[in-house]
Amino acid sequence: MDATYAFLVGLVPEIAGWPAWAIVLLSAGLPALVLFHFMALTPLVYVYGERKIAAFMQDRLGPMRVGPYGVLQTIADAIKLLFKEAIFPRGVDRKLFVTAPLLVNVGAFLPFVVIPWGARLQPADLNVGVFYVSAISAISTVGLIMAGWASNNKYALFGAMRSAAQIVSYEIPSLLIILVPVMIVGSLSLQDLTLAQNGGLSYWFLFRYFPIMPIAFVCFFVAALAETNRAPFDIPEAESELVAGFHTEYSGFFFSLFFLAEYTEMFVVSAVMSVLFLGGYLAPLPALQQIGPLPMGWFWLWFKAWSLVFVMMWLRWTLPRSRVDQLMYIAWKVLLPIALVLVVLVGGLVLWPVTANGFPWDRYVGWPLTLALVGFLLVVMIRALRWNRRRAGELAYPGGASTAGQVAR
Amino acid sequence: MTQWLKDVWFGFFTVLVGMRITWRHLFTRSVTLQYPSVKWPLPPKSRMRLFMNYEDCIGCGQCVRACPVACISLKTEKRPADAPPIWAASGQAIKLDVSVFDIDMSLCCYCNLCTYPCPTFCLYMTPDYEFATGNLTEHLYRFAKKDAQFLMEDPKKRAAPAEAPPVAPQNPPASPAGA
Amino acid sequence: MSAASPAARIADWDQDGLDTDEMVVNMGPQHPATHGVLRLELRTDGEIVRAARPHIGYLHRCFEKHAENVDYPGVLPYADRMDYVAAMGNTLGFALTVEKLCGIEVSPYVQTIRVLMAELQRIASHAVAVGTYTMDIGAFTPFLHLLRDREKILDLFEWTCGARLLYNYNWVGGVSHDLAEGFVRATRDFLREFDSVTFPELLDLIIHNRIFVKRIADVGVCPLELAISHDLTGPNLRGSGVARDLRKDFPYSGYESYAFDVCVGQGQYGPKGSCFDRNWVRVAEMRESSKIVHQALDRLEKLEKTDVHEKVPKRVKPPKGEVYCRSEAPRGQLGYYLVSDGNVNPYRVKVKSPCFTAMSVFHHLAKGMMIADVIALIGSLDIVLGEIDR
Amino acid sequence: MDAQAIHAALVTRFGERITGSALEAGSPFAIVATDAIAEVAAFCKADPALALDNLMCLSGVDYPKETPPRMEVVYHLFSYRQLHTFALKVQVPRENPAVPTVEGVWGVANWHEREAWDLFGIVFTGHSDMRRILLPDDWEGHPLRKDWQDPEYYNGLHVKPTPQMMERVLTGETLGVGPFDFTPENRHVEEP
Repeated sequence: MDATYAFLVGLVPEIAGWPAWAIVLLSAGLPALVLFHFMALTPLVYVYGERKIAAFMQDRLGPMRVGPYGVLQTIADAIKLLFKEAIFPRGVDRKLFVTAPLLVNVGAFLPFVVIPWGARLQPADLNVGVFYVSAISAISTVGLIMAGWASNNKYALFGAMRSAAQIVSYEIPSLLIILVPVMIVGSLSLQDLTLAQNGGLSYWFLFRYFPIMPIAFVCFFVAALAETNRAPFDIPEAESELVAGFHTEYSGFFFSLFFLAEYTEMFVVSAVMSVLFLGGYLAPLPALQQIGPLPMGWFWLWFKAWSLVFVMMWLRWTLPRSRVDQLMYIAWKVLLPIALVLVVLVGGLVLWPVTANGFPWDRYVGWPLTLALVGFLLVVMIRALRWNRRRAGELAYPGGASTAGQVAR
Repeated sequence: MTQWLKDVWFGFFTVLVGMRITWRHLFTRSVTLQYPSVKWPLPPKSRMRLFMNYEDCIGCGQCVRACPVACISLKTEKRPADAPPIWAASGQAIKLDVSVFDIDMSLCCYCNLCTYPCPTFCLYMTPDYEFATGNLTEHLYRFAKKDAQFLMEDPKKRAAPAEAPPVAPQNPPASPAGA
Repeated sequence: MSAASPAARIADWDQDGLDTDEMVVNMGPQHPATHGVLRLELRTDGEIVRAARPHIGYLHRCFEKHAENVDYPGVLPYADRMDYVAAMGNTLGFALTVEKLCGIEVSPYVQTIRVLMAELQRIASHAVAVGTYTMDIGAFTPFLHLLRDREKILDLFEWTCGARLLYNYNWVGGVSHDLAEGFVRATRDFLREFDSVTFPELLDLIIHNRIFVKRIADVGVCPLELAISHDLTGPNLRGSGVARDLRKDFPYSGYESYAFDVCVGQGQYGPKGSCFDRNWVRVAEMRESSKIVHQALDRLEKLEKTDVHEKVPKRVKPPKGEVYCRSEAPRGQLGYYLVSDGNVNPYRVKVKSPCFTAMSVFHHLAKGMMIADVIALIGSLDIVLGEIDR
Repeated sequence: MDAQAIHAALVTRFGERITGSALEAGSPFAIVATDAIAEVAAFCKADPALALDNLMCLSGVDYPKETPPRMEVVYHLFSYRQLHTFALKVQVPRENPAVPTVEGVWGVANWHEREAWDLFGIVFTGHSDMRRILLPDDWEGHPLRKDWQDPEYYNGLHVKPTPQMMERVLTGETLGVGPFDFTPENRHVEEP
């Protein structure tokens, strides 16, 4: 808010003379308005992207009808959902039924208050930033349970119970792993966490203390997938088991709210992950931080978060779904021990006199290993690309008449 | 502990293997078609809609007996003695007037059993498959015509090349006569 | 959720101070994972299924009554519609039964065509079985990859006999159409792609995926005695570790002259007879079927063409008598019990469908499972409701 | 073992109660006295030489025109150990047919017997769960009997069979589902 105020005063100096209530309203309302619209409209892009990615991975075309390459498809869907009748089945608890999707959205939208888009481009720089994000996004669990209970439907109840158990369990490893960068920096503020990684790609936390931070990143990613109910941990809405889980009975506008919340949460956890491990709004090369007069911080955060969202979608269309007990197994017996070990290790490294006094761990241990890993990944990727080209050729000329249709031609 | 490490590693590794495959497919060509605008040409044998060439039917009723779902209904009456003689294209003389030849395509099971016994090859399946309607009665095809143009002379008596009957007519006119 | 008042519910609490009511969940007849219109009544305690009771019959079409009222060739289209995912196997079974009763012996050329079609159908059917199974477990992509290849097989079928799903191809005494020109080459092209691309990709993408394995490896373990007592057949039985295959033990249509292995559940990730093994047998059988198709194609190139309608009788009128004939359909042993009274219509046709018996073991296996495992179990039994209900 | 040997083994064990046989046909069978079938079945499964551990098929057949009119239950058996097949038959009168259950011997008989009860009306005494399986619970009659008449209506639904339908086609009436009747008395109204 203060940052916005300063920004606005810099823009229009007369604002400083306005009454206090107007200043508060303006400097808090303006970013809220911008962010809300940004977040309410980006799921349209996500949904289109997800459908296209799914289609391409499955050798399909995806939406192609509405607009060129189907780009307007999600807009058409959104309009349809908004105009559909919201059905209240007999026996639902109407108050809870209506409140639940709103509450889920509150949990999804409020974390945006602390996400830094630039050095001064942040609605509010809370000194408990990361803690605030975890606490607030847990509100949506309450919404899910309310939705499941109010629906008066057994499948919805199953979904709600599963999601409660899941999110409560995964809060613990994810918080422990958040501790790892927080310990290095010594601050909970997202702004401080970002600035601690200043200096380019090699200063990002992902590449520090080599074997430790990448593992922490992967573990946090898994926990984030579980917290956002994405595959392979989408058991609260497992469509082959629970039909649609907690939103079985929802339709129309309220259903679209759940949809909105899911995609918004995906973006939130990706943004938090970018801040914690990928340098937030900092460019991979310091030269790219500002192009001419245009600060590029917002672009880099946006780009990093979307890349992570893409990986989430990629995983969803690759992996099968795990079971409830296995989910708990992963949380309590895999992620939690790893997180504890990581916390101890990083704590040790931070306090160990040798590294604390500037032993370049990264230069002698981290970077060689990192380079080896990157090289390996590059080789794999190139081989995959070459394979692709061959396969595309095979599909284009399938060695004569491989199907009846071609013969008929 | 070893088992645990193995499990975690294999879990992670097989996920990567799967991701590699989906990544490859991200760039392969799609195999689907945009159906109504791009159509897959059907092979000529496709069994989609029954068509009956009314001028060639001799009213023998073998198709009616062969049909397992009884979707063909046929009514014939003896051709009057003073009527001019007519022939089917395959050379059989038509002795019966076919007053009703209805095929209810909503009952048809597309088994193709009716077309084999037909002695004049006048009943056959066509590869025309888009005949969805909003009204079930439109699937009742009435093939009997009032103003049919019958062959008034025996095709066997004509020149030799015309003798070979059309065994399986390719791409016949697909429009239903009745409905 | 019971509608009792709070006071009444407190009175209901048992001595542990916990409310441990069981809940009846009605799964189906319209549910994404019941493979049709199966209804399951599950008594659950939280996520645990205490008892299950399947209700079938939503798709009952009186096949056996219909068969008594049409002539023998007319039964074939109805038989097609029993197991609509693998219609070639149904008509092959019925044709073999009637031929056994009439004493018709078809030519080697027709036999080879029948084997070729049956094995292509087996690949197509298992593609759907494995694909929908992965979808039940939650992965969508393998399903569409497999369906892509199934479509190519259906194209081949359509090219041969004109229909994509319900072929009416195997007739009593022959097949309805001869193979088209170039069919052998087209099939080889398809198989080359299937063997070299789709199949290895399937293994990598899903079958050996750790999540998939962990989901199904020790779930729904069907011991050998239970499997035989409940007449599980085909892949379900072989998943329990019995190497019994009608194509090997009682060969028909010249299966004795093909080299192929009988796939058996290995139990590589847990106890033998689990859902993983049943699914694994299907996956491995796709490769074996592809081997058989290759051999059949080799043979077709050498064999002299004969008229495929050569032995088709003008009127199928078997002598008075009865016969029970089995064949190895993709889902297991498909048995036809046929009683003839010397008429053109069968006197009685009874179908022993493999899915019917597989479903009858369901409630034994489902006890004590989690709800997610129930889905995995149904999928691994590979039921087609059209065949259960007939 | 071939059919003769199996039959001989059954006759030596059960004597009079194996009332008939046809061994030369394509599918050989032995006819068993109705009350003995459970015992014979248990013997077939337990005897190590027979080892007929698998019930492949259980079918009911209706013979109203035979003298005397009867129904048959046919058990097709298979041995996974010996790889031989055999069939047992039980003949029951058409009025109030009752056969002892073999559910305890082969588990799959449970559903097969329910199906035979459902479609033929053959009661299997001692069966644990004698309900209809394929047809709805409120269905009346057993449709695979030869004297079955199709009902005109079932629960108010028109279930007229095909010949009448074809007559309606010929007379030019509308087909299949008629125009829906939305008069108030036919409309399904939920109570509030």
